Amino acid sequence: MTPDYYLILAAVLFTIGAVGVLVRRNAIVVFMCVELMLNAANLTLVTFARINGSLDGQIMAFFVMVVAAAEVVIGLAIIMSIFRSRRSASVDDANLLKY
Amino acid sequence: MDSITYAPATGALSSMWLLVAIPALSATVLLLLGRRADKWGHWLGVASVLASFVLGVTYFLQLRGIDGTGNKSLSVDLFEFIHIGDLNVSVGLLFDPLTAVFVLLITGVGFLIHLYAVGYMSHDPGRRRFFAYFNLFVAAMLLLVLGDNYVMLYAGWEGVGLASYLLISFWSDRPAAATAGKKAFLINRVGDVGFALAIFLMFATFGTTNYADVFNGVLASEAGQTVSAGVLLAMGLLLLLGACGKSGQFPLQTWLPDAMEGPTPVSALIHAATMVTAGVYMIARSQVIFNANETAQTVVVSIGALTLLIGCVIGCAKDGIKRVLAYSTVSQIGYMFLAVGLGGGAYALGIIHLLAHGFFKAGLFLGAGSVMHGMKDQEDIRRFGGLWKYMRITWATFGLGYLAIIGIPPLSGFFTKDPIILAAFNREGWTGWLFGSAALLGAGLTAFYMTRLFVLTFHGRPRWQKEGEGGAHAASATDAHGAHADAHGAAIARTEDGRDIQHPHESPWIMTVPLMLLAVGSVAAGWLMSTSVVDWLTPVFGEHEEGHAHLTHTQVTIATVAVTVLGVALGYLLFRGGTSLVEQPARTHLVRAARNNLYADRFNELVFELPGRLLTRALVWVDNRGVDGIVNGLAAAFGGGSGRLRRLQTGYVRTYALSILSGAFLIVAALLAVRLG
Amino acid sequence: MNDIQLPAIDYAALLPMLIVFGAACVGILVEAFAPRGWRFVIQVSLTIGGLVAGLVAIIVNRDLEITTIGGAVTVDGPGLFLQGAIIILGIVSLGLIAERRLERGGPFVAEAAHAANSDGDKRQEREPGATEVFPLTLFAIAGMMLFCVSGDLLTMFVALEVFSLPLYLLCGLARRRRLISQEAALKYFLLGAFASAFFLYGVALLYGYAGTVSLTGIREGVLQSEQSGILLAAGLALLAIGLLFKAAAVPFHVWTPDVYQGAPTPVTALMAACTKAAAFGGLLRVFNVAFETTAWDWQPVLATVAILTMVVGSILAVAQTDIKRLLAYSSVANAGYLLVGVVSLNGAVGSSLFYLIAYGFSVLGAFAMVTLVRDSEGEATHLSRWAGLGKGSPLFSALFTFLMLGFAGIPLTSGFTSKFALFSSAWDSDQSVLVIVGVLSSVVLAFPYLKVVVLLWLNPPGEETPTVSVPSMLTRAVIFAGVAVTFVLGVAPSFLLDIVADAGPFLAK
Amino acid sequence: MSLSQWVPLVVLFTLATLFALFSVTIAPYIGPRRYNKAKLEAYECGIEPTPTPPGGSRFPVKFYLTAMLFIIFDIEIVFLYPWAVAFDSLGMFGFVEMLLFIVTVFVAYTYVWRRGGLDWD
Repeated sequence: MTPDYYLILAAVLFTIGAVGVLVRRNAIVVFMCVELMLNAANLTLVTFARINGSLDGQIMAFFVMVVAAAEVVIGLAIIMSIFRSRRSASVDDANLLKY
Repeated sequence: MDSITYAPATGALSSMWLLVAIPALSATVLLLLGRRADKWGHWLGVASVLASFVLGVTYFLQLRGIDGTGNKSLSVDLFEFIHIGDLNVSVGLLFDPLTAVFVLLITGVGFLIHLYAVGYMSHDPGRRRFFAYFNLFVAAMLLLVLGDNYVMLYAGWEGVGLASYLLISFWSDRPAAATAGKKAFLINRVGDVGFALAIFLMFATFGTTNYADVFNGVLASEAGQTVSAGVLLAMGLLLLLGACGKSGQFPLQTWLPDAMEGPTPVSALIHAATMVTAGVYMIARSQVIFNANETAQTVVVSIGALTLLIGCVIGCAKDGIKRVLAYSTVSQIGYMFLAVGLGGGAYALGIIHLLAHGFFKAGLFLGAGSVMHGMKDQEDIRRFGGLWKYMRITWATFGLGYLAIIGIPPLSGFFTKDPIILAAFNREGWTGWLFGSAALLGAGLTAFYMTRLFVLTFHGRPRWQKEGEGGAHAASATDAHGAHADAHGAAIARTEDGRDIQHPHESPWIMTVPLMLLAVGSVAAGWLMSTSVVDWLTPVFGEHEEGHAHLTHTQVTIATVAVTVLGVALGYLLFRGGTSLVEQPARTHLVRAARNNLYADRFNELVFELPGRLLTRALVWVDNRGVDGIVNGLAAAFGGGSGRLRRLQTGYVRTYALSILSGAFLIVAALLAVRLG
Repeated sequence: MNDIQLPAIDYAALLPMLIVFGAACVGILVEAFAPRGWRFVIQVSLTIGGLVAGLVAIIVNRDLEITTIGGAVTVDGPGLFLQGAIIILGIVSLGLIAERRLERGGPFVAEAAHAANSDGDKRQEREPGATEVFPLTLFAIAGMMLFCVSGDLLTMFVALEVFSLPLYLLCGLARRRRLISQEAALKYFLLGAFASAFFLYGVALLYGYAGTVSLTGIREGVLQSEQSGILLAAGLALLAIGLLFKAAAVPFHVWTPDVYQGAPTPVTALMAACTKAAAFGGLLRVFNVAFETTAWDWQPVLATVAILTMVVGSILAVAQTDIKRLLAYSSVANAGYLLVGVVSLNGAVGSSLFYLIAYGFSVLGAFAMVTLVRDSEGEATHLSRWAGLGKGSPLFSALFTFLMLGFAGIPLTSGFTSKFALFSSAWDSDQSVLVIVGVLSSVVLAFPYLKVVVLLWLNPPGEETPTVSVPSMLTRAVIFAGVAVTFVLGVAPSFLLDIVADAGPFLAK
Repeated sequence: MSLSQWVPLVVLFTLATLFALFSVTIAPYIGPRRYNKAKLEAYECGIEPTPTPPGGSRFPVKFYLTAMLFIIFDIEIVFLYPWAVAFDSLGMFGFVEMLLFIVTVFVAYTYVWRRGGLDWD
């Protein structure tokens, strides 16, 4: 099995994530889609590490995971605080700032 | 022409930065001290300009002391302003004969007008602020003429624009003043774009913005064809765009008449004598660039000729005393553009006309201010008449200015305008006839509308007395008045009933003394200028070469004087009996009483006025709708486009994400296309 | 397994960042252990002390040019300059963050998680605000510093997140108008995370292309790689998107107006000055070091983005009715001008750096003045409320007018010198089209600034004109710094231009 | 890697963007806006999540806080694995660096501990 398929899978995941950000309304789900995109990037990194025969890509994946986790925590905190104020986690309801 | 070098300044001249620093310092002090300086601030303002004037005279004398062969262009490098990569702009000043005459004009006339303003603004609560801006203007204007590179010129350029904007909207509670200020600023910015691009182009072509290096580059390229003619043309036209914006030339002229909403000393100093001539200065200073490209010169001449005619014709149609003078300024600057566009010896002619104009136009504006001061800020010449009995000094000085501007010998306008007309006629080819005729026609029109202005204001039946015909007049007078009276807040109450205007009075000495001095200047300067100043300017513009001649000097002089006299006669005949007010008298016996005049009027109307009026109306329409329309339309387009685009910012995160994703998609696609295509 | 080569670490080169990170960690310990009443004083002195120490370390390092920790960090002239710029601008904006006189307890709230207008929220209304903002600011600043000297894309990504995450939080901590503050935080966070995912995917593709993520490695990889050019193009594009998002370039600017308006004004100021410097530091480094050799490919694309940014930013600024939104769009337009510098590559690095400093100080001054106009609801940012302020508060209005004139690029202000320097070096690098568009758009952009000036001086005051509050020395110092630098750089910019010129090009070895 | 393999990807990306563009633009116009409880639930599976506390449908915020703290401290461990694997070759240098790393994590931990993040009540 060639590693290329992993690359294609990653690209598909990335696209699904990007589209998900656009079409979902729940902030948590939107955020999960972003995580999907990050993980697609991770998969790409690891695959290229395999193709290139170097470890760098895998180490990078570690860093990305940690950063992503930190992002999750920050994101959850923000979403939670906005949910407590508005009783809604829909991104479409956060619409006071415009024009 | 040989290459251009500037000698380092020595002696007193090495301190020429003081010229700019003194008024700038005074402006800072006045602004920073705030109300604490209210009592004496105006005298500080006057003193700083006087100090600059004295310095200017000192420098002038030093420059004169250099004998014939010595380098009369002295520069001093103060400090490095911007140095990045190849770009090196220093704060450097240049004092050469051209600068010298400008410095004397700015500080001399500026001093007189400052003095006048002490009286004129005496009732205004914002007098200190006014003087601060006024000093700021003088500093910026001096920087403009003293700079030894285009960036300095640009800095002064923007500075005078800013001061002009502040001063036009000085009485900011008047909507008209605020609008006029905004308009002036915006139209000037349009011109500034041209100027800025010209500077970038210069830098890209010659790697410098110093006058000497740029000019030498142009000269070298003429010899070696290193710089394409297109680049030089673009440079010239971009500079010209800037000059047109600042000097109120076609098609950017509309802001200048509106700028009269500012206090009269401002109109006199900034919008007549000095700032609006900055465009002429720039073109004269950049003569090397314009000389190198004939097309650019032709464009300058055409714009000058066109503008001078537009200004004259519209001037005939306006009734506000300052409006007429404003259009006459537009038209006179047209003459100057015409002159500097002609090139060669005509540069000096443009400059001397500029100087003469500085004197008589400042005098005329101050005279107009004096009239308005005595007439409780009435501005409509149809409501004046017979004022000569009440304000003799104003009448006499205004009269001298009037004779000077229309070019009656031996006053200054004759000596300066006449050679320009001659030079225009003697341009090569058929264009010489065209531009010459335009200039000649302009002279006639100038005589006509200035006569109208003068006669209506000072002679004939007084039309400001109410004589019981009542309400309508008083009300409309108050209306016209109300918009202009805020400066003299106290005056409003007294003129509410329109009665007080029955006693016009002469202005105080502090206003009349400058008037008299300026009148002396208008009378005496002409002859002086046409000889010695032209010689004085020779080191800058080179020797005047006699070109080929369509007409001789005598022929042109006779033609000019004839046309002028014709204009005066026509104006006098038409308007000696006054003019109708907008509000036609309702009572029939008044109509009957006027009948004798009426036939004459109708005849005049058919034969002389109607075609003229149609043309005038058309031009006024173009002026208001055309250019203004484009400016306003552009503004509206930006505003509307902005308002509509704004709606794209829906506030929905998902729309934003869509924008980002689409942008991402486009960028990826574009890069792939570039990479693979 | 072979022995692992331990990377050489030049601690001197890292010292500025270590100091700031260290101060931030100490700040957290202070939060944990110091008594409540003391925290504010300790935090402010610790933060300022840390930043000043960092600045001193940078000045000591000024001639350093080194790549260290196995290529992760490249300390060079422009990098050090950017670090210094970020620290200085950070110190100045700290004056706004620490201001406690304008609003009882400061502009931040103790516990932002309380629902707006709930009982808990009312209780904390009069309490002093969270002092966690200081370590958060320090982390953000340290992240920005690292971002500017990253030698590889992974470090850059980590630094990007390190400075973004605290900013997301800071955005949501406003004491007043909590709902829009939280909304700003949510929008900034979701879109920021979205953009950083693009960035990361770009990094991954470039890794696949060049086999390394170090900037110099990619530069060499461009010449040698056997991989498909698609990987390079797509990777470069996605990478650029992440950077352009932070720089607020059209069409990635969409978050800017909302977040600038919703965030507490001190944070907006921090973002407008420091984040902009960091984002452009990153952009300049990436394009000058890694992709200089492929400039022909990306220059037209980036030039288009620059044109779009200048045009859209300036046109949209015209119709704004809120001063913070207006400044946001002006910041978008200014991003466009800076992009002109990026497109011009090495020729314009120096003038871009200068522009960042000049713009940073002006914008800090402007936002500092925005915090002063208040009514009972907090800051009154709607422009209609500013009408006629010149009557009652001439000094305020005069200073604000000066800053507006600076933004409009009138000579004798830094707005003129910086634009002039930037545009002339861009013109020199044959980007004349961009310069023309830039000059034209700056004319359009003069309208909104002028509108504000007219509003201040010429319009009659409204029914309830807000008052201009008297701030403490901190905000005064910020305003003074903003106005003074705007003036000094407008009159005598050469000293800074010399420094910028000495910084030289980015280290590309 | 050959170029042809990427073509489907580009096509997919195009289609996906077009689809997203289409659905986002069109949805407000044709889509009905009937929110129901299930739609607004966090995981949108269509069925109600099982145990909801009586009197309200939300978990106490403490659960979220604990979850967040767990995530952040848990994930730091990821750095310990490669260190442990290469411990021998890294030697003292690696040990010191890792100590420093743990100290920074510990700083965060003290903050959480002192500010009551670990207390349930």
